[in-house]
Amino acid sequence: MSFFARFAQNRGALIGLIILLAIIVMAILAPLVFPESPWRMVQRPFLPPMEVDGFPLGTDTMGRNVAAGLMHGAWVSLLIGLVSTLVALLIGVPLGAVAGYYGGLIDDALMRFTEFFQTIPNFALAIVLVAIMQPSVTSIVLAIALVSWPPVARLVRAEFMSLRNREYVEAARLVGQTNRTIIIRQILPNTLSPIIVLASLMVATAILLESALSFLGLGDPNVMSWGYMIGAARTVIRQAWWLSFFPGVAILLTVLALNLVGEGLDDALNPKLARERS
Amino acid sequence: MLYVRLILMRLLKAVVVLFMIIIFNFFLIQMAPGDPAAILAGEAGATDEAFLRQLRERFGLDQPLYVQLWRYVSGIAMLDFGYSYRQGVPVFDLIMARMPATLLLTGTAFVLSLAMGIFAGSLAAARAKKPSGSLIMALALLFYATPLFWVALMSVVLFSVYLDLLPAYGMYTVGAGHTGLALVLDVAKHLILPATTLALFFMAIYTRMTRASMLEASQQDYVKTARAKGLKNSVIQRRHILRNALLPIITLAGLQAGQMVGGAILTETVFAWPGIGRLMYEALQQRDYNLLLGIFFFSAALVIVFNIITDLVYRLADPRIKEGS
Amino acid sequence: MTDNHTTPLLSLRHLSISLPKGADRALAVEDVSYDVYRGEILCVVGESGSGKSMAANAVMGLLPKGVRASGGEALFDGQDLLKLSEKQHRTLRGLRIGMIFQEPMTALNPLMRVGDQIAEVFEAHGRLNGRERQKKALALLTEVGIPQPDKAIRAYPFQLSGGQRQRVMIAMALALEPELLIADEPTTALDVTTQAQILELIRDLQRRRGMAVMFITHDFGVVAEVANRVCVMRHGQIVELGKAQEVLKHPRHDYTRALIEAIPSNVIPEARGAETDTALLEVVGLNKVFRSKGGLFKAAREVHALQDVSFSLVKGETIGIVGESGSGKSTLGRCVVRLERPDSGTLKLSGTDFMNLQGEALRRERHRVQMIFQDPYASLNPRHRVGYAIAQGPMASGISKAQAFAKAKELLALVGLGGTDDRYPHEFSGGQRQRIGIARALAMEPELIVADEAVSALDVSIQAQILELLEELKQKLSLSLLFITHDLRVAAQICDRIIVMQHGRIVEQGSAREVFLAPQEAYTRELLDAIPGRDQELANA
Amino acid sequence: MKTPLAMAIAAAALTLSTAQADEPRHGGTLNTVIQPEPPGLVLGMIQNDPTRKVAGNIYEGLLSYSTDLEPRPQLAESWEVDDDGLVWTFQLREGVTWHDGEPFTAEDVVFSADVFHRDLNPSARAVLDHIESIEADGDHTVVFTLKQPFGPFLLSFEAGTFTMVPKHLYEGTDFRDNEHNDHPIGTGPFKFENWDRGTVIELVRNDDYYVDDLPYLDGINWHVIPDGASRAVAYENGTVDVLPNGTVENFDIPRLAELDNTCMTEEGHEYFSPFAMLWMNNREGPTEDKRFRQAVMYAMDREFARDVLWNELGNVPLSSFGSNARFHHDGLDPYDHDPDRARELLDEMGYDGEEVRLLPLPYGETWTRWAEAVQQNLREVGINVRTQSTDVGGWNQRLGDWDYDLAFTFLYQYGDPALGISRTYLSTNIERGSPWNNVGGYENERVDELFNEAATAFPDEEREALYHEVQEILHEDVPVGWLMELGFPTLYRCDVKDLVTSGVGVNDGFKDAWLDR
Repeated sequence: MSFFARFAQNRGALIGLIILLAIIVMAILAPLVFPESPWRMVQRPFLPPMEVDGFPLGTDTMGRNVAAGLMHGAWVSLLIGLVSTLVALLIGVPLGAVAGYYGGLIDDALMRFTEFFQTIPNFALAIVLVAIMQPSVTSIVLAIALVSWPPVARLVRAEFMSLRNREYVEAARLVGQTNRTIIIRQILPNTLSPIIVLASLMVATAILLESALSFLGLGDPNVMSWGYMIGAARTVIRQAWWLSFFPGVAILLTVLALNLVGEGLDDALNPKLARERS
Repeated sequence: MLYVRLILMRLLKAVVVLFMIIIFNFFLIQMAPGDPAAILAGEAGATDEAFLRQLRERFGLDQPLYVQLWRYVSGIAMLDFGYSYRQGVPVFDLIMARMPATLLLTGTAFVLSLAMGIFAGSLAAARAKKPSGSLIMALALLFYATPLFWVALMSVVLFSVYLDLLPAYGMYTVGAGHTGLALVLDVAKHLILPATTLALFFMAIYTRMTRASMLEASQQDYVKTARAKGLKNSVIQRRHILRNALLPIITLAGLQAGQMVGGAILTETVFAWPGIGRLMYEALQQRDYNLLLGIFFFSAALVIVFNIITDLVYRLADPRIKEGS
Repeated sequence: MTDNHTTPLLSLRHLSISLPKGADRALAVEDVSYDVYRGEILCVVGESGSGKSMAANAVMGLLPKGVRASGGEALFDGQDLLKLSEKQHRTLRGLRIGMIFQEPMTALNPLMRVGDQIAEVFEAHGRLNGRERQKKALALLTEVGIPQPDKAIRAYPFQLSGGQRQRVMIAMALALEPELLIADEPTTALDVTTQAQILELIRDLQRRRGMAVMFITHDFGVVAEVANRVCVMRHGQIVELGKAQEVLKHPRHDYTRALIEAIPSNVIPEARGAETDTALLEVVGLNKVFRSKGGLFKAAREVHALQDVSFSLVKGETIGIVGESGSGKSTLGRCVVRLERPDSGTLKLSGTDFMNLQGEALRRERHRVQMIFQDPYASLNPRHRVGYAIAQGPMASGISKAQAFAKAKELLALVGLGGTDDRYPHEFSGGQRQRIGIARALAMEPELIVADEAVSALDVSIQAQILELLEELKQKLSLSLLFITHDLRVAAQICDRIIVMQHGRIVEQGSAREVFLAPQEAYTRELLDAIPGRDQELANA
Repeated sequence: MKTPLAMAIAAAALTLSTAQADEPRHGGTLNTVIQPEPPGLVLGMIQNDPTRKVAGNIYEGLLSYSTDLEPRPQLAESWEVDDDGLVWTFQLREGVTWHDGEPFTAEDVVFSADVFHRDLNPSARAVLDHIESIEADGDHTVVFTLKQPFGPFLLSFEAGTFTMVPKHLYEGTDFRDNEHNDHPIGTGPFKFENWDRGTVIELVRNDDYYVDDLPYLDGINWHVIPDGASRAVAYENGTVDVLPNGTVENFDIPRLAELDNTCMTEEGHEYFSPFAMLWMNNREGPTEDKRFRQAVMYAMDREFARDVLWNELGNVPLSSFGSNARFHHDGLDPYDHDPDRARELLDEMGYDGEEVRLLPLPYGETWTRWAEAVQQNLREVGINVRTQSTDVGGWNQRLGDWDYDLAFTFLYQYGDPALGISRTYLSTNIERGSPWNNVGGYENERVDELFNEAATAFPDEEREALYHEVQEILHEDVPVGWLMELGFPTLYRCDVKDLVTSGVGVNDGFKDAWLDR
């Protein structure tokens, strides 16, 4: 069975993929559909959805087009989710690989370091980091990455530990491959599937984290993100439900889709490994 | 004896980690822009140089950094966490005053999420191929994907405003003067919304984890053995599958318990729950360094305590750890 | 024996079992009919994939998800098991039909005490009260011969050895004195000596209780030990069915004959004289201790894996290292290829001190000793094409990519897999992968090859082919081989000399013929005696 | 002198007039909210807004002020001044006791002003600079002698600025570590009862209050609820009856105001008259250019901000003096919303698109939205704005270090230009480290002269002329952007009567309040 066929066997995953693609398309089309800045105040404030043509989702507290914000926000939320996950992988994968491959003292030291990061409550640390660096896309991405790499490191370490004594790794050692080659060419490719699955969930978590930060007022004020929209709508939730509802649903759908896709990836990537392991 | 040794060892490790955390946070917080004295002065709406000097001297902020650090660390060794700049009260007292509320909230949410999650997860695993099982998983996914604060807001609107069933905020009815059982019930009533909100997300995690873990456990040989014995399916599920499936959940729960303290920040803010999560956010805004450091210290300590408890529970649950390596 | 009962206890009639869509064939078992009578042991023999266990699972009602009986019937005492509801089936399981499995390590719940797990059988069928159950469990443990049963009853599975666990499984299966016992490869995961004991136990219990036993195995040696009747299966169909003695002595079907012949015989080939006297590998006083990491409050534990091991191997010679699990034979092999570093002693390869090489120097010398691994599934990187898997060794030692790949192609052809260099490992069978593993080792043009249980994971017929290949390569390339195995017969067949190890020490060493036919040490004799079906074969010889 | 004009809001006038019709009744505990939670309650030591609100009921000053800022007797029964405007004599009320039973005397006044505030209170120090001596004359007379006439002198005795602290508890101690700080002792109508941090501050009736019959309430509970939406819910479900200004987000006010039995007043902030401004860094960057600053004024749609963000409460200011400030000049050309004019000015100065950083005020949603609106306004005339989000600490730091281009702020006017307005423009008030002085770095000798002269000029007619001249200069120079005179509405149940009776609103309002239930 091809990879996609296996993936598509999981109906949820297929739905997730479709939602995700739709959101991506939304993000890409945003500048075409709404060429004007989503910050522009274009109608009277608190316009309910479907009341005036061109404002299917209504307007917000200052008369900005919610639909425009939602589409432009898709871009920002996805970007923050993706980039922060990438950065977290860049920290976590090498760290976990080295710790798991070499073991011993190096592993001890690196794992103490990881534990140390896990001892400080994630969200609290993220808040402090953003507050210290002052809110901006860069600082938010960094903060999210800094609090989300430890699980990556642990996962990669565990995978490396279980793979480092695999016979094909020992064979590679015996033919005189260097440690670096063994780590990169022999072991790493075989840890990719759990990493990919984890990464898809991390993107989801990052989007949630960004929205929580924005909710506390720690978002980047120059970009329209979903978290920002909910945060800004929080105070008017009683008179304008749609302001927090639509971005809330957008986050929910995205996170949902990413999770479903993650599950599908897991299904698609793992049976082969399971067969090979048995 | 074994446990004593284990706990001693873990505590020793904890001291090292906590020490690192103190140092790390100390420098981290120093990097934050904004001088606490200036913020206090700013709040007052008027300031002059004398006023700032006075405040800085009082907090020891006029000293070089290493002196401040040394003072702080040596203070902690004697359980002296210094004074809150803003509130002028010993940090230790402030935190201790708020700690019970946080423990109550996170503890309740923790137990709730774990119990419900394991229950729902095992149900979903038992009905893996049936619509009811899929429904449980769909709900779990929904709870997992919904932002915590959004649930909090919505539940306030629904349960407090429209239905008027539950109090929307606070820990007890101010001015009601409840004592004894009445107070307990009053607090319990206030606890329902925040604890449930906080628990939902974690419940979703445990549900999914329990299901996955149970499905994996049900593939094991010993389950086949159990079936070969002629045991009832329900007994197999409970005694053989669930018990083994719980092991990874214990580990996860230990990790999550620590994160709950962080997650409580949002919940405490929305529900005006007087816990340390909220105190932390306020302290950060006000650059109340001593207080912030103290809270970090205690929440890290809390995480470590949770981890140790997890370890012990794991040991109780898995006989292999006790004697083996 | 007592096979003259008129009605069989279990009777399979035209049983077919279908596999889920996407499997390699439609039916796991196709139109199979055989009977099991009270008081007999029927062995169902076949290689992996023959469908030999499926019928048993159908009888137990334990077919995996997606697999179902699609035709025929399975009559147990006149009742068609295939038509039972799950509840009805459940009341039979454990009570009238007992089953034991292959993996004693995983077949017991790791979190429950042994006694409780046995007591569960009574509970499942509402027999006895709590205290009586424990008493009965103790009696059963005593009956299956577990040392210190009063302690074992409170033990957790991990505290018992593999053999002891299998005894616990047997105790559990026999708790309610079932009429039929199904044993699914119950000894395959055990050491030879333990295997012999368990086989003895099963035979003994069967006789005492007059049970019917359906014994599933891949090993004709075991068949010779225990079977009254044999049913040989291949690709889901019965190849041959008959009395054990007849089938063994006069196999009618080619496949059966091939299987019996594939068992390494007791015919020991003459040792070839060593080509030179100069030692290629010199091992003197080798020691290796494994220490579990101690902590501040925890005592370190030590396992002496190798104790004062000395031997030497001359060029062109094949030495077999034989021992049971825990004998240190694998550690020795890993020390020789320097995947482990010995603690003390001398390890010289053509005069070079191979023991004290470290880091970069070691890496550069590694090509001189190569290894063939046990598990054909784990020894190839699933992400690499096999051509690359073979070529990467030469490339690491500086040979150009083109040359390395050309060489890989050549070697693949040499091991009988020409033209397959651009395929991935999962496209090959176990035996083929083992050939690739051999090609990979050869690519480095090593002075010495260590084969660590290189054939023990393979089916007998495949095993024979690989051994043949090795023999052929030995002749062609005059290889020097260190052949590590738990199977004395295999060793005797391919090795010039044999070293027997136990508890990290060398017990006996000598020429294959000497060791096999005239063992000097008690332990060696014990090992030889434990080989299932040996008496049988010797009688045949 | 122009009489400060009370905010003419129909609703407010209506509620006040109906309230006074009934006969006050005793009893009941009033629930209200406080946001944020005050750091402490010793008013002499901390003068931030939440402390003032709560502790204003515990402590008192010598005078209080009506909603049109006329001084009224409080602890001082009467006062007089000599003809030069230099010697002020206050007659203290007799029979006043502290909450611990000790009598309140002139010694307490001298200690509070001369020792306690001089040491701890920067805003009091600004007034003390004008004072030559403070002396007690017997137990009930205090004489203040000024160095020169000081126009706003009589406006300085509000409880928040010059609160009276008990000498017998504080003299000779380390004020900040005094054990009584945890249990503040004042002379006010309510006594401190309990503070459950993070939850509630409870005050109870002072039965020995010197005004017979007062207060009517048995106590006040100040609920601590950190989230704005939760505070609104608390009001809706009846847990609290009064929402003092700034405790709910502006967006919520129209909705809450329409609830049953809900009244709203904008009175009670006259003393502070909060004035929102946009700091513009006069030292460097595009904002150094007067034309750029004028362009910013034209670019901003302040009417929109008032109507949409502030729910039509408040007033778009003409210039540097609030419309109800003393000596306000109303003859200046308004800076209307005129993007074209703004673009012209930018073209004229040759603005090249250099990035301009905008610092919002981290005081809640309305301010954040406002910054977004201004950012958009400025972008639309071609100014390249980047908003820098920050928290209170960062905001203080940036302003104190002058590390900004444009920054939101709001300042209290304290009833007199010499107290609340001049501090923003005087070049002598440029000093690093504080966000409350002349942060913009505006320097104009003539402006300095005019402000200084006006502060000490006597009588008021003379001050008015000077202040009008200064307003004309400032209007042209635009040292800061004048955004809005903020309306600070208080929401309450209509059966809470006589809630706002002074120019500091609920800060001392609960003295007269009663429940019509």
